[in-house]
Amino acid sequence: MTTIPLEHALMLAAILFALGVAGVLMRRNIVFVLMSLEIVLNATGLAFVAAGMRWGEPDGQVMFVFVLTLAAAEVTVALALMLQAVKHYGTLDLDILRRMRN
Amino acid sequence: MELLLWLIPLLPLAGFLVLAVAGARLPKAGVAVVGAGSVGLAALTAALLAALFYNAGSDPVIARLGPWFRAGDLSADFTLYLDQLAVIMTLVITGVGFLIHAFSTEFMADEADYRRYFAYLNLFVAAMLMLVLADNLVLLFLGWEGVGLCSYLLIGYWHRDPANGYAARKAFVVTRIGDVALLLGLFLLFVELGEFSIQPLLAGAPLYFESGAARMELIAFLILGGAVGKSAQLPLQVWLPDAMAGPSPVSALIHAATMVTAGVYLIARLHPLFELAPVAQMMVALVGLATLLVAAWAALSQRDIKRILAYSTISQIGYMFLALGVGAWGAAIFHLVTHAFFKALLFLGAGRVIEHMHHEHDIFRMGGLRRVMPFTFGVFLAGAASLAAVPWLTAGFYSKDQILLAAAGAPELGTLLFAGGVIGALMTAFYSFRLVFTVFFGEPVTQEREHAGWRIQAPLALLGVLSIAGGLIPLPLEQVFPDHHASHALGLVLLAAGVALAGIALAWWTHGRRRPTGETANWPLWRRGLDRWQASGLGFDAVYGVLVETPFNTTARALRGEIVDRAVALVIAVNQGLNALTARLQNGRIRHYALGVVLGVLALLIPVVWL
Amino acid sequence: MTLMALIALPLLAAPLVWWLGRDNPGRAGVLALIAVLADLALALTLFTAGGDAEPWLQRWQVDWIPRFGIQILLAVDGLGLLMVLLTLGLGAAAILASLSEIRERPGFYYFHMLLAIAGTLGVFLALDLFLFFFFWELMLVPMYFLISVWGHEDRDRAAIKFFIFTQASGLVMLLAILGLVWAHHADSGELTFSYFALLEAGLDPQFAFWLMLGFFLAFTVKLPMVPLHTWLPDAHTQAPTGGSVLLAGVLLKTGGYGLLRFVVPIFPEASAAFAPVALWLGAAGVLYGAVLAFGQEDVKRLVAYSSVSHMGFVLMGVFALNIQAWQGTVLQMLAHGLTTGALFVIAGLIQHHFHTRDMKRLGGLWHRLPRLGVMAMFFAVASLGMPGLANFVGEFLILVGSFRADAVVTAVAALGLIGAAVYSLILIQRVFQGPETETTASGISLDRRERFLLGALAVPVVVLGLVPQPVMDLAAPALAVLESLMPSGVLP
Amino acid sequence: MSMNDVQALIPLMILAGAGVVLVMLSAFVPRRGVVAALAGVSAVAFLLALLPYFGTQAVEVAELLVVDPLTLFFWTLLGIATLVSLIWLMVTPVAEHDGGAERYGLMVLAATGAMVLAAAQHFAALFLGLELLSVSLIILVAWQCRRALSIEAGLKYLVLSGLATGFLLFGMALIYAASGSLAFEITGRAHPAQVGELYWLAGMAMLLAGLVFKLSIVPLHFWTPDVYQGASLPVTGFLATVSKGAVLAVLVRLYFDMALADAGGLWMGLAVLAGASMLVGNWLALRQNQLKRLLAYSSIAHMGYALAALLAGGALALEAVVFYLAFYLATTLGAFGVLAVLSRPQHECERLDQLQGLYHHRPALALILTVMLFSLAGVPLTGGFIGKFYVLASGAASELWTLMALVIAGSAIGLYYYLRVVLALFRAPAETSSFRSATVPSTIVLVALTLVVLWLGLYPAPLSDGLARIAELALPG
Repeated sequence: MTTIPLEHALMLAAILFALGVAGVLMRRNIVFVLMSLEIVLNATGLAFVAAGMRWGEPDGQVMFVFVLTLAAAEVTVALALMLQAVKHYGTLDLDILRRMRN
Repeated sequence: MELLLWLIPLLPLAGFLVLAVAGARLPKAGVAVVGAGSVGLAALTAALLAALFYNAGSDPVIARLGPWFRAGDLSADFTLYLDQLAVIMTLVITGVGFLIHAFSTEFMADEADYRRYFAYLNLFVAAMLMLVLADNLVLLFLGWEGVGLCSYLLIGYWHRDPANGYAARKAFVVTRIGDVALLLGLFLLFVELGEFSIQPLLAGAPLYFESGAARMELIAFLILGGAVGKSAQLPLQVWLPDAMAGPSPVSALIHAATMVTAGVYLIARLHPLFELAPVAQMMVALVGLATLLVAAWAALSQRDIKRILAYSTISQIGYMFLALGVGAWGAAIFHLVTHAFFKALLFLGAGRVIEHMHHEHDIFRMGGLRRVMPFTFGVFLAGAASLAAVPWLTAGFYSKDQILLAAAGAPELGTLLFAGGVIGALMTAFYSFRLVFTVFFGEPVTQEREHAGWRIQAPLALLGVLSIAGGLIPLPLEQVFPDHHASHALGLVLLAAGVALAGIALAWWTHGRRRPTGETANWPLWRRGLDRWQASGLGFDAVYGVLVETPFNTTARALRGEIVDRAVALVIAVNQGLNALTARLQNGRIRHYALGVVLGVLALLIPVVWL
Repeated sequence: MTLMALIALPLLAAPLVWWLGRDNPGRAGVLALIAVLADLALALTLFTAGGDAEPWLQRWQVDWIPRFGIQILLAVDGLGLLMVLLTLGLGAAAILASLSEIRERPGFYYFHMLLAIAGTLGVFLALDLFLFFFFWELMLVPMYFLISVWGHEDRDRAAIKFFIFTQASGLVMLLAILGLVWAHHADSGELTFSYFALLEAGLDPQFAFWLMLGFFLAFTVKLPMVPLHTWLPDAHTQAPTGGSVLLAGVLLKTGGYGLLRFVVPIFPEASAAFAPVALWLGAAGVLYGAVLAFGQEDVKRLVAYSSVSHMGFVLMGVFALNIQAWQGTVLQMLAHGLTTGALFVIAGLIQHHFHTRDMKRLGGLWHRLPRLGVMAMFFAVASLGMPGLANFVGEFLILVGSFRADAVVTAVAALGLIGAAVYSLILIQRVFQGPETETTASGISLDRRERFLLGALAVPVVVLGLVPQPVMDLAAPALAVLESLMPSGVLP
Repeated sequence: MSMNDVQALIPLMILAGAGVVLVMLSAFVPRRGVVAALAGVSAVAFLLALLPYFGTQAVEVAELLVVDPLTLFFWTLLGIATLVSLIWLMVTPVAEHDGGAERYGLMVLAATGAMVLAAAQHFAALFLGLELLSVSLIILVAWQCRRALSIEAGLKYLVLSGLATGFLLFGMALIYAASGSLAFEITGRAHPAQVGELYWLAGMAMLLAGLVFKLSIVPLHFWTPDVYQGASLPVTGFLATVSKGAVLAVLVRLYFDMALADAGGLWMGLAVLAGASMLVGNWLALRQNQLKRLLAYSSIAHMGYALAALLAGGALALEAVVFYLAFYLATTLGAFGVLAVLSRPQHECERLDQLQGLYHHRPALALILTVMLFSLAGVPLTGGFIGKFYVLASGAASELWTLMALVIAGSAIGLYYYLRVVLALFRAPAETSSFRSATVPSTIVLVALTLVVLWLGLYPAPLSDGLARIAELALPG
């Protein structure tokens, strides 16, 4: 059985994470931003699993489950807010949501 | 005797306090009694004390009242010191001062603010007495500043007119420049010798300093600075001509009994210091010489009767400085005394003239007053003769003669000093009699006869007598001053006498026989220019205006907005700018905010990776 | 215990006055006055106190924040007592000066007045450095309210400026206090803010220099020293009369007091090293204040800048580092409090009666109000340093002392005496002399209270000028301690 | 799980249970009053349940949580803050259609998360507590769904806090990868790990970034003003106090358990961020007229001061941070309370001009607000003064002169805007202005808070002595 070196797994997670962050920074559509956030969270999940593997402990996987739960909860709230936002602002463009500023 | 000594300055001071605090309830007569009476009593006390003093063999009297302030090795006490010099000064101040007070009781009778006038006058005399009687330099400085203050108050007595206020402030500020020099001189003395008491200082200085030591010279120069300010000598003479703004008796007081003689007294009092500082002492002589010439020259073209007298004062004090500078201390004091007599007389007389002419000051609008004011003419003539030093007849001649002879006998520059003095004497005689001839001779401009009560006539008459005969009063000063060996060459005496007569003759030639109108319009340009230059007191005011006054005013105005506040404003502006900048970043865009989060992560990551 | 009571009395009276006088100006003022006078009587009992180690007259202490070794440590020596008396005397004067001026929310006004007095007393009595700092900051707050609520037209800006200047510099001092305390802690293992312990702190010379600068900054902002003075003209000008009196008369003194009490004794070597600079800064203040005072159009601003000039002498006096200068400093602080306080009262009366402080619109007041003219003349003359009046003795001693330290800088500063003559007399000229203007043509007269107030301020000016020795003797033991702390070779 | 563990969890269980019950209950009981009362009772019950722990030894719950004196102190503090927030929620008028009974349950749930955070000594607990807190808060922020601003604020908070959580989690994963443990102390001990020091440090950096996001440390502060403004006043108050307090609490534990003071680069990074927060926060607030935004900016600066105190390290730093938190909570709650009391339905008191002349109409409220503002500004007599003293004391003890200079600069700038508000209070009122009067309960709470702030400023000895003991226990040696 060949194990994937820790570095490689973490590198992959980091790349995924970076992609997610880039998505948050660049997308204007709420839906895509939320999806990017999901990628960010899942990248961390991957990192946890990889780290857990290194020590041969279940902790990493436990954390992954927690992360998934969070992601679900967050998306639930996010979607509800998204609907309201569409109602008030008539758009999915996050850049329009800037009534509050200096 | 100690008590009597303290009574002398305290009596006028008490007069001041009574007038200041309770005077509002006094009638005018009461004010006059308190005002003149307090000084009169002081004069009587002084006379009594003088008698006792001479009787007791002229030994110095020290009167301690109590400590003023002491800190560490510094002490300044309320202690008076009476010696031969102080006796003479006290007698002059109280005597002449009383005559002026008495004159004022009638002369100023129409004045609404009679009380304020006498209060100031009393304070003036008290301060001057404190000055000459002070045992230590701090107490002397109290009197020194006190006379400055009183001169300010009295010059600006009619303060509704801003010009008078200006003249008053000018007097105070210009003399204060000298005061600061004096103060620094005192500090240096104290730092070197650890003492403010005059007698120990004078005794200690020769032991401590070699003759001509740099510090000693510096001290003497600084003291000279103070004397120059108070006595209106070059280059601080500019305040005195303007000091005419006050009532005429005030001028009499300032020029005769108090204030301007303070500088002469100071140098005479501290003469051992100057003897240790030959350069400074020579400087005294040169200042005196320059001043007497400059002021006399300026007096030649004055049209205002009081200004002529003012310049003459500056010039005569110049003679005294000349005497001090050549070490003829006694001659300086002698001239101080005679000058006090005739100058008080001249100013009081001028006051009479001006009042009679309904506040006209221009001598060219007067004339022939000899006929309508015979009494005033008589005493004025006595004063002017004394000022012009009419030989052998007048007090002024004897005192001035002593000075000229002393100058001639000076070890250095004697010829120059003597020659300058003689030229000054010529001019003095000329302008004195230019004044007399213009005002009292010629066609009368008015037919109104003078009338004066005894309170005016008596002081004038007394002063007239003193102006003539005052030269005969013996002034014993041998315990204070070292002997001075003056030249007694008869030729020089004759020269001086001749010069005075020549000056009078010249004045008769130009202003007695002929009657110039004072009109300058048809003069050639150079003569008009010269006249104006002379009349302006040789342009010192203008120069100081450009060098000091204007820059100061401009600076003050330029700084009014507070340059330092600009720095504060800059700080504020920077913060406001940063407020605007940071607030701009708060633009509401989620994506920008997210970038902030990423930046924050990087800010923590980068030092971790790099360090 | 008297010491605590001294601070507590106005502190406790304050809310009472606020409540009882909430809409009755007369009652509020009189009650506040009674409180201050009672406190003054209490302070006078300190003369009979004794028994503590020289030079201290009385000491009282109790733990406050033991975590940091902070105590409520109050002690008074001659210097402190003089300052306390000045505070209470001028406090009473400030209240008297406010009686007719303050009509709005009088209770609240006198509440702040009493609070400011209590805070200042605390500053003069506290000898735990934390407690000192506490009071130091505390006295700002009521003063801020006095300016911002009852001040003149530009009060908001002035109040904020005043507060920021003094508090920011105060925080620097707090940091310096903490640096000192921790250094002492590292040195001795004892964590304490007690003045007496910190006097013994063994400090690294360079560190001590920085700490000294921290204290110096806070004290010289308050003093104020040029160029940190710009809060002062604004605050003094905009404050109501009572506030100006308190500010000029008392609050500025906390700066000079702090320098004498803390900077010099705790950091003698650093002070000596810094003295040449401080002397020049003082001289700069003397001249700068004098020039700017002359340039003003506003009566109160003129007096405010004259304070800058006078306090320049105080700075010089402290850093001349010899007994004459210190004695002079103490006297100068008292004298300046009295004369400048009185001049602010006069300026306040002018503002109150003629509704302007602009000298272009004033003139000829002497003819309307001869008594006011005489009093103004008296205090202006005192302020320009006339011998026989209080300021002279102070300035003379300071100059003698600083002349010993550095003759050149003293010569420069002495020019300030000329400046003082220039600005004091121009004030008299422009306000009281000359012809009347439209503004001043209306006839009014001073009431008895106003006359009494000015007279009461004049008496101590004369007394201090002629008989300053008792005051100097009172301060002498404290100053002798300073002298003994100076490193050898500094004193001439 | 032993009985001992269960016992330790009783207070948490009370809160968590109450939260769930309240959320469900509000679906059936439409009356706000009942729900509000129950929520209040649960908070009080939580506080009462803490009583038995005082004076006992530290209790650990399965590696995840620890109940030691420090935790107890935080719990008490946060519990009281929650209670006061609930009261403000009650007294702030809301429009009828907003209902809002659920909000009490949500707030209690959020508080549960906060308590978990404050007791966490393990990354899993940290994560769970943080997310319980965050998610509940997001809903609370966005609650007034008829207000567009609320929705906007909710979305901003959700997206940004999601992103921050991502970093936090990734950081945790890296630390775990490097050290093999998720418990604070063990990972901390593994710190100079031979293998993955870089992982550990990078992970720590990301983790800390995720945490200081919640504290609004510059430059992760951008969300703060918008969320403060969009949320309703009592929610903002809760966010500013309980949420920040809990995160600060866990940060304190992390900092000391993991000996972060020795991680040079991290320390430097945090110091830079702290300094930036003090300055930027104050600059932002300078000319702000929107009171909630002003308080948001001021909180940025204050968290900067607190972080600076923490960075000083040592027992004194711990005491300083905790004291700072205590006064800050009391003060902020007081300030928000006054605003809440003055608000009207759908018309919150949030602009500076709405406060103009308050002293003339409601002197007591004006004075209370003045005390709070002075406390924020660090003026003597108030807790804020002692708080700032603590910060400077700890900084001076560690000779962090640069950082302390920044504290002073920040405080000086800060004075300006606090005084601006105070000036407005005492200015003559505008003719149109009218002010609600406070109800009795809110007056009592406000007065109590004021007294606390003054007590902290005048006689902090009891608290400071207690904190010294806590620090001694928390940092043996």
